[in-house]
Order: sequence, then C-alpha cells, then structure tokens
Amino acid sequence: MKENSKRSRYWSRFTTVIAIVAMAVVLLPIFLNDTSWPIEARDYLAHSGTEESGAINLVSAIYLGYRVFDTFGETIVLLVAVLGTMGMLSRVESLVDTSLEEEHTIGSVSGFSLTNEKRRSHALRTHLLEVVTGKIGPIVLLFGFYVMLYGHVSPGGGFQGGVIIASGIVFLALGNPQEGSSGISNPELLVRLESAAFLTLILVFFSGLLIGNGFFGNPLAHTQIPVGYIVILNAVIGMKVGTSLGFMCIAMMGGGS
Amino acid sequence: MIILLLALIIMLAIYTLTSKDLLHGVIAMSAVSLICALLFTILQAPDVAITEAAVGAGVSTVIFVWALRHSKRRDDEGE
Amino acid sequence: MRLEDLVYATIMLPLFGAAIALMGKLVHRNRAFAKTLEYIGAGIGLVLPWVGLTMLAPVVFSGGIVSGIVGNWYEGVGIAFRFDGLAWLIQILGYTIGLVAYIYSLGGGPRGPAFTTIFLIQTAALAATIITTDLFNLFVCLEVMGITSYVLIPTSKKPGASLAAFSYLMVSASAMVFFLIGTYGLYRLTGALSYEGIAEGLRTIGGRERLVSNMALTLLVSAVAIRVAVMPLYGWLPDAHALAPHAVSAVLSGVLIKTPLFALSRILGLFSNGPDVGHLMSIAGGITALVAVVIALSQQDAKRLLAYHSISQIGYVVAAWGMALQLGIDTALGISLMAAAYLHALFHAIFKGLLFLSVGTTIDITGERNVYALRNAVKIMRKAGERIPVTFITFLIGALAISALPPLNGFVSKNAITYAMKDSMLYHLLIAAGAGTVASFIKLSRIYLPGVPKLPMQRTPEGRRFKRVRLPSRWIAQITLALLCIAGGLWTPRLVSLVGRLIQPSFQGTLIIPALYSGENLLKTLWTALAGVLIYLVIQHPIPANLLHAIRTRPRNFKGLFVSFSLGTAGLAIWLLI
Amino acid sequence: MIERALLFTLFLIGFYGIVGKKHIIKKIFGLNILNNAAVILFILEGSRIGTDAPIMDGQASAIVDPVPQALMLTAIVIGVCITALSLALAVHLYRVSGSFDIDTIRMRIQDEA
Repeated sequence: MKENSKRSRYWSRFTTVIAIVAMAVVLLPIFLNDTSWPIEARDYLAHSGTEESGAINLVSAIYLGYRVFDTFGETIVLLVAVLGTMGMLSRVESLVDTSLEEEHTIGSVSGFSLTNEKRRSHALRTHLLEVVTGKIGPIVLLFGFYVMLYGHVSPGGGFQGGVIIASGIVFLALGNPQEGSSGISNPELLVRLESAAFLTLILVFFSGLLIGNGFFGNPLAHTQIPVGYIVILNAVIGMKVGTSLGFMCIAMMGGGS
Repeated sequence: MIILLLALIIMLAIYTLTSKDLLHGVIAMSAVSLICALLFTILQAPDVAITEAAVGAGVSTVIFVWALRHSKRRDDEGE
Repeated sequence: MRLEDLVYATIMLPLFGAAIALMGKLVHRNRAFAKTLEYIGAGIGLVLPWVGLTMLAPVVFSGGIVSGIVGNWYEGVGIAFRFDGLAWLIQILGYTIGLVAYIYSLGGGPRGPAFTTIFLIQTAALAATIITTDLFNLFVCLEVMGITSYVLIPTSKKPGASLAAFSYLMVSASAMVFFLIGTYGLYRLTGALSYEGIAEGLRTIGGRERLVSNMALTLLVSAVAIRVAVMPLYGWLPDAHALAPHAVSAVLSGVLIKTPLFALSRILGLFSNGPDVGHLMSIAGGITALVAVVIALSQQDAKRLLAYHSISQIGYVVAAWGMALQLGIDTALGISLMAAAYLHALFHAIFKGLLFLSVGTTIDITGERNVYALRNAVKIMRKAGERIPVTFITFLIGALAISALPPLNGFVSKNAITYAMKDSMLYHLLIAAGAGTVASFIKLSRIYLPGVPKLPMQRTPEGRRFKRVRLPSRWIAQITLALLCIAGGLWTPRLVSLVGRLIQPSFQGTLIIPALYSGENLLKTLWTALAGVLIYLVIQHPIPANLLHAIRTRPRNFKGLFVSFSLGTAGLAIWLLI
Repeated sequence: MIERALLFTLFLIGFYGIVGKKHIIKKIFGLNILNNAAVILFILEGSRIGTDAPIMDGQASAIVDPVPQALMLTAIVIGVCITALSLALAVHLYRVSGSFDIDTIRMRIQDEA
C-alpha cells in the first residue's frame, strides 16, 4: 500500500504542475503584451462625460450611467448570494440542533426568523466591546450614508456606502443590550427594507421608459439636474446592499435578537 | 513603490496557502486586500480602493471568520 | 413603445416578477398573502414575456434586427445589444422550459418565495445572455446564470448536491476569471468592449498581436465551453444535474448548457479564425456524443443516466454547431446545419425536460433511484393514486423521442443533423451514439415494466411501497412537454426552413431539408434501433457488464476538472496556432 | 513590465491554490487571490495613461482611464459574493462529512448516498 500511495501522490503532484504550466503557456502572451493602452474612451469621457451624466466622479458616471445594466446584474448577484448563503446558514444551524426539517423550501428562508434561533452565549460580548461599538455605531452609520449619497462627487457610491452602512448596523447590533434589538438592527425590519429596496430599484429602471430613453436611460436627462438619476440609484443600491449584508452579518453572529 | 507592494502581496498570498492555521490565512487574506486598496490609491483609483477596502477586506473577512467559527481552525490533514 | 423597450421588456419582466415574489418574503406572517404575491410574481415573470415575444415576432420574421445601446448612452462606452432571429429563438427555448419547470415545481420541486425569486432571476439571466453583444456584459450575465444555479442545486437537501454545487462553483468561478483576463487582452488591443468595436479593432492589428488575440480568444472560448460541458470539461455536470431538484435539473440540462453555446457563436463571428475553433469544437462534440453514451450505459442511478445523456445530446448539438461555423453561416450547408443544431437544442430541451420530470415523479413516488432495483413502477404508482399511468406514457414519449423514432421531434432533429453532415467522420460517430442512446433507454424503461429486480428495493420510510405526492401540477407539466414532442415531430418540415430564415435572413438560396420519410432514411432509423437492441442484449453478458462496472466506478477526483480545463485550453491554443 | 511579471506569478499562485491544495478553504483562498490578481492587472494597466484620479473637479488634466475602474467595481463585488456562497457550501460540506479534504468528503458522501 505504501508504494501505491507514494506513486499516487507523485502522480497528483505531476498533474498539478502540468495544469499550471498549461495555463501559464496560454496566459503568458496576454500578460507580456504591451501595446499602448487605448485612450479613445478616456478622451470622450474626459471631454463630455460630465455634462452627459451630470456626475463629477467619472467612475460613478460609468457604472451608474453608461453601464448601469452591469451594475444591475451585480446587485442581482449580491441578492442571490445573500439568499443562497442564508439558505445554507439555516441548514447549517439546523444540522447543529436538528430542528424540524422544513419540507423542500429553500432552507425555509421565508420562515427564517431569528426569534426561534437558539440564543447562544456570546463569548465575544465583553462589556468593553459593547460600550465601544455602541458609541461608534451611529458615527459609522453616518459616514456610510455620506459615502453613499456623495457618490457622484467624491469617490464612493452605492456599494461602498452600503457596506459601510452594513458594518454600522452590525456595530449597533453588537452595541445595544442583549434583550431588545431595537432600531435598525432588528432583522425583520432589515428583510423588509431589502425587498422594498429591490422593488424600488426595478421601478427606477422602469422610469427610464417614461421619456423614451429606454429601460436604463436617464429619466432626468433633459432637466437641469441629470445627476439626480445617479444620486437616486446610489441611494437605492446603498440601502439594498446595506440591509442585505447587515442582515447576513447579524444572522451569522448567531442572531442579534 | 508598486513593485514593492506587489512583492508583499505575493509573499502574503504564499503564506495564506501554506499556513497550517486557517485563522492566520484569513488575516493574511485581509492584509492582501488592504495592500490592494493602498495600491489602488497610489494608482489614482479611489473608488476601487474604497470598494476593495470595504468589500474585500471588510465583508470577506467577516464571512471567513464565521466559516472558521463553524468549523475547525486547524488544517491538520496536511498534504 | 419603441422596439428596444420591448426587447428589454422580455428581460425586465421576470426581474420585476422576482421583486414582487421577494415581497412575499416580506409578509411571511400570513401565508396566504405571501403565496398570492409569489404567484403574481411568477405570472408576471413567466407569462408576460410571451406577449413581448409574440409582439416581436413580426419584426424578427421580416428579417429585422433590433440593435443599439442600452439606454441610448454613448456607443463607445455603453452596452451594445442586438436582438435578431437567433436571440428570439433562444428566448422561446428559455421561457418554454422555464414555464413548464415552474408549473412542475408547484407540485413536487422546492417552494418558497426565495426559490421563486431565484428561479425567475435565472430565466431573466438566460434571456439576457443571448441578446448582449458586449463582452463584459456577457461576463456579468454568465455570472448571474451561474450563481443562481449554484444556489438552486443544493435546495434538493441531498448531501451530494452541496458537493456538486461546490465543484461546479469552483470550476466556473475560476473559468470566469480567465474570461476576465481574455477581456483584458482584447480591450487592450482594440480599446472597445462591444463585439463590433473589437471586430473592427482586430482587423487592423499586426502580426505579434495576432498571437495575443488568439490567446484571448482561447480563454473566452474555454471559459464558455465549461458551461456547455463539451468533452474534456464535462466533469461537473453529472453530479450537478443528477442531484438537483427535478424542476431545476430540467432547466439546467434543457437551457443552461445551450444558451452559452449560441452566445459563443456571436463571439466567434468576430474572429478570422472562428471557423478553426468551430472545427475543433465539432470534433470534440462528436467524441462527447459517443463517450457520454457509453458512460450512460454503465450508470445505476436513473437521474445520473439522464445527466450523461444530456452530455451526449449536447455533443450532437456542438458537433452540428461547430461544423456550421466551420463552413460559415452564409453557405446553404452552414445555415441548415446551424438550424439543425438549434432545432436539436430546442427538441432536446423538451424531451430531456420531459424525461427528467417523469423519472423524477417516479423517484418521488417509489423512493428508489437505482435502475436495477426498481421494477413495475407502473403498478406501484397506480397504488399511489395514479389511476391512468400518465407518468409512464409521458416517459415513453420522451424515451421514443430521444432515441429518434419516426413520429417524434428527436427523429427530425437528429436526422437533420446527420443528413447535413453526410459523409464526414462525425456522421459515423453520431450514428453510433444514436444506437447507444436506444440501448440505454431500453435499460431505463425497464423500471416501469414488470420484472424481477436484481437488487432489493429500499422501503420508503413509512414502510409502505409509495409516498403521497401532489400529482395534478406534475401531470400538467409532463403532458404539455409530451404534446410539444409530438407537435415538434409533425410540424417540422416547415420549421427547418423557418429557423434557417431566422438565423440568416439575408440568405436567398434553398436550405438542405432532410427527406425525412424517404425509404433510405427510414431504413437507417430501423438499423440504428436494431443496433440499439443488440447493444442492450450484449451488455447483459458478464464480460461487457464488468467493463461497464469499471467505467462507472472509475476514480473521479475534484482536481481532474481543473486539469482537463487547463489541458483543453492549451489544446485549443495550440490548435489555433497551427 | 516587471509589475506584469509579478502579477503573472500571483495569478499562478492563485491557480495553484485552487488546483493543488486539497483543503477546500484553501481553494477558496486561491479563488480570492485569483480574483484580486485580475483586478490589480486591470487597474494597474489602466492607470498608465494618466496621472490624475478620474474626478473632473476642474484641475484634473490627464485623467486615468475610468472604464476599467468601473468594470473592476463589479468584478470585486461578484468575487466577494462567490466567496460568500462557496464558504457557506464549504461549511455545509464540513458539517455533513466532518472533513475539509475534498477527496475524503467525496468518499464519505459517495458511500452515504
């Protein structure tokens, strides 16, 4: 048996090297190619990007204006990932304390309410942590809203602001006393906010139809504030990302409530 | 400067894959994300730097730590 | 209502339905309201797009192409899209199977607002993948399609399903990063992301950059080929399709492995060496068809047998599609081959979906998946409340369709393919694969017929032989698919020319329509059927049975997926260089 | 030139992590590194043609190419979502099979099914 395992290990090491060398051969020309970087797109955007989309920050002009369909796909990927992870999470928890196996629903995400979640003693909830996060929470939340709403001027925007809001929510969940999870860190409220944000996001894209600019066009294109579209999108995406990631982190911490 | 940061990222990446303790791997991964964020600020890409810092280092570290808390920290199967 | 809005309506409606179904999660206090919200969302998402498609039909049939930039932004930076005959056909395929699979899932498959939301998002992603002509947008659509299937596969609560989803996720996610590197290579060369921009940029590049564009093309093709499960890269598919819930595996093998293939044909149209890639893919497709049938013959688990059949049938489609690209889409033979490839993709989606759903119902009722251990399932199902053996009849129609017997749609599309590639090496491969298909479906249909099982049958948990299962909505799904099989078979002579005209509107010549019911053709079908029966009798013999047992229990490890992925990519790169 | 060579090695390290390592969490580390390498490559090469950040607040003269930056925002978030989902699957696999080694998981799940 010893000879066989040594030979099989040698064989598996050999196939790994073959796979990596094969990939390296294909990748090398692309990495070493140094033709000059194309500048047409950059010149057009530098010249007329601002007044077309209204945003001073060109990157958010692109990913919320010109290529807003990609960003929409990305929000959907985030939504599906959170739903999938929550489904898996409840099944992992149920494997731990073999609760009733819900028949065929997707890990009973619909029925997943943290109230029946078995309260676990939180070793990490020392008093110091509670006081500090309790105080910092609102400040982080405020900063998150700033990053979200000023996406078109300073760097930042929907996603970055949303993640900071999510961490703000987690701080609040950690910070407040254990019994009631009042305020924004209550999981029920977060689920509602997330679904509402997703619906409003789609309605915003439908609004592009009104002035005949197509689904993802800018409805406020011909008004004086075309940047309004980007601000609205930033706000809605920020809310959606913030609530869904906040909800996931709270669920991962074993349930704030 | 960029080459120095890239070399640091490569060393951290090698460390994540070879370290026996997974928690050290997770910490090295978030260090890689942070250095990436630093690199992006140098390369005049502030948006991507904030995203990398917030999303890359922040959220994925939380998820990795949750995964480790729910399972075993030691990578004792070895090669 | 401009045409562009109508085109994007077919994508936004399922997403709007998904948002409404997600609101069902909001009010999960009272179940009734959540259920109605869910059904409204599913209705909007799966039924309304049909209205959009019928309104678009006249435009597409008259050879019109709806193309432009999403949201009328500047064309250098915005996302280009193009809605033509091919896109219309693939969306028909996606929405048919999506609607029927959702109806089936009301009866048996997973439920809950989260499942409906993700199912609708998957249907929308399928529709979006085919109309985009922008490289990065294709990346995002393939990611959305992928992540919905990674989440839907483990909902079947089987431990193996999580492992299958994990392997599928790792392979596709790393392939998608290589797709990103390919996009980087092309953007650097041509400065554009839309297909037209890249094509026009590539015309003016010099000799050395030719190598770089070939390598970038190799990465794009191999990243998409993983999702199409061609020969070297099919390792993830059998576990994923066999262990997913029945409704999900019908959509997975019906639509999810075909849309990337036809999206790839848009990319290959750009490159001057597109035909070489088509040539290699057709060879790989032919080999896939034969090898996958042999492995299918060796399988014990009913759904795994069907999954391997999906690989062999997609081998048919890829062979015809590759040869069509090789000959060029503007020649008569090329168009008829591409039309045959699409027809077989559509008909395969229908009869494979039918087989997955009917075998799924049988498995749910009898609780037994092993082909050798289950016998006279018709009697068991009659006791379970199925007076008229609907599942057996629908299974029979599906089995006859896949083994290409005259009246049904499989006969038409398989003959369209083999007729068009008359005397090439692929012809013989596909004929042999056809015979193997007949043999394996005789083996699978044994589970319904009375007989003595080789292995003892597991008792269902309650000790009785069957489990109460909600039949009506399953019947509706199975019967609609069976009717589609028959309709496809009878109505097809005009369908081939119709599809041909849709794929290449500017072609005036006559297509090569196979003389379906000619004496020589019927004789060939008879011969393949007899060969199939012969093969079935041969594998009862111990020597071939042991050989098949060896094939089934060959060690399949996780690393094999990646090694075959990188070797396949390197092979394609070398093929492009010589 | 050297940066691209370093990125090439980082890319191969990530690919080695996915292919060579048996431990599934290490594979997810590898996937993360692979994604990070692709993002750095895009941004590094995109910033060659300019000196200022793409914020048009008046005094930005030669700005960097904003298109790859917008694309990489999407790629980073998709990478994190894929990591989150794969970690949830990995923990579920650990709960079911009791080990993180991909081949022992396959063996334990095979004979259980």
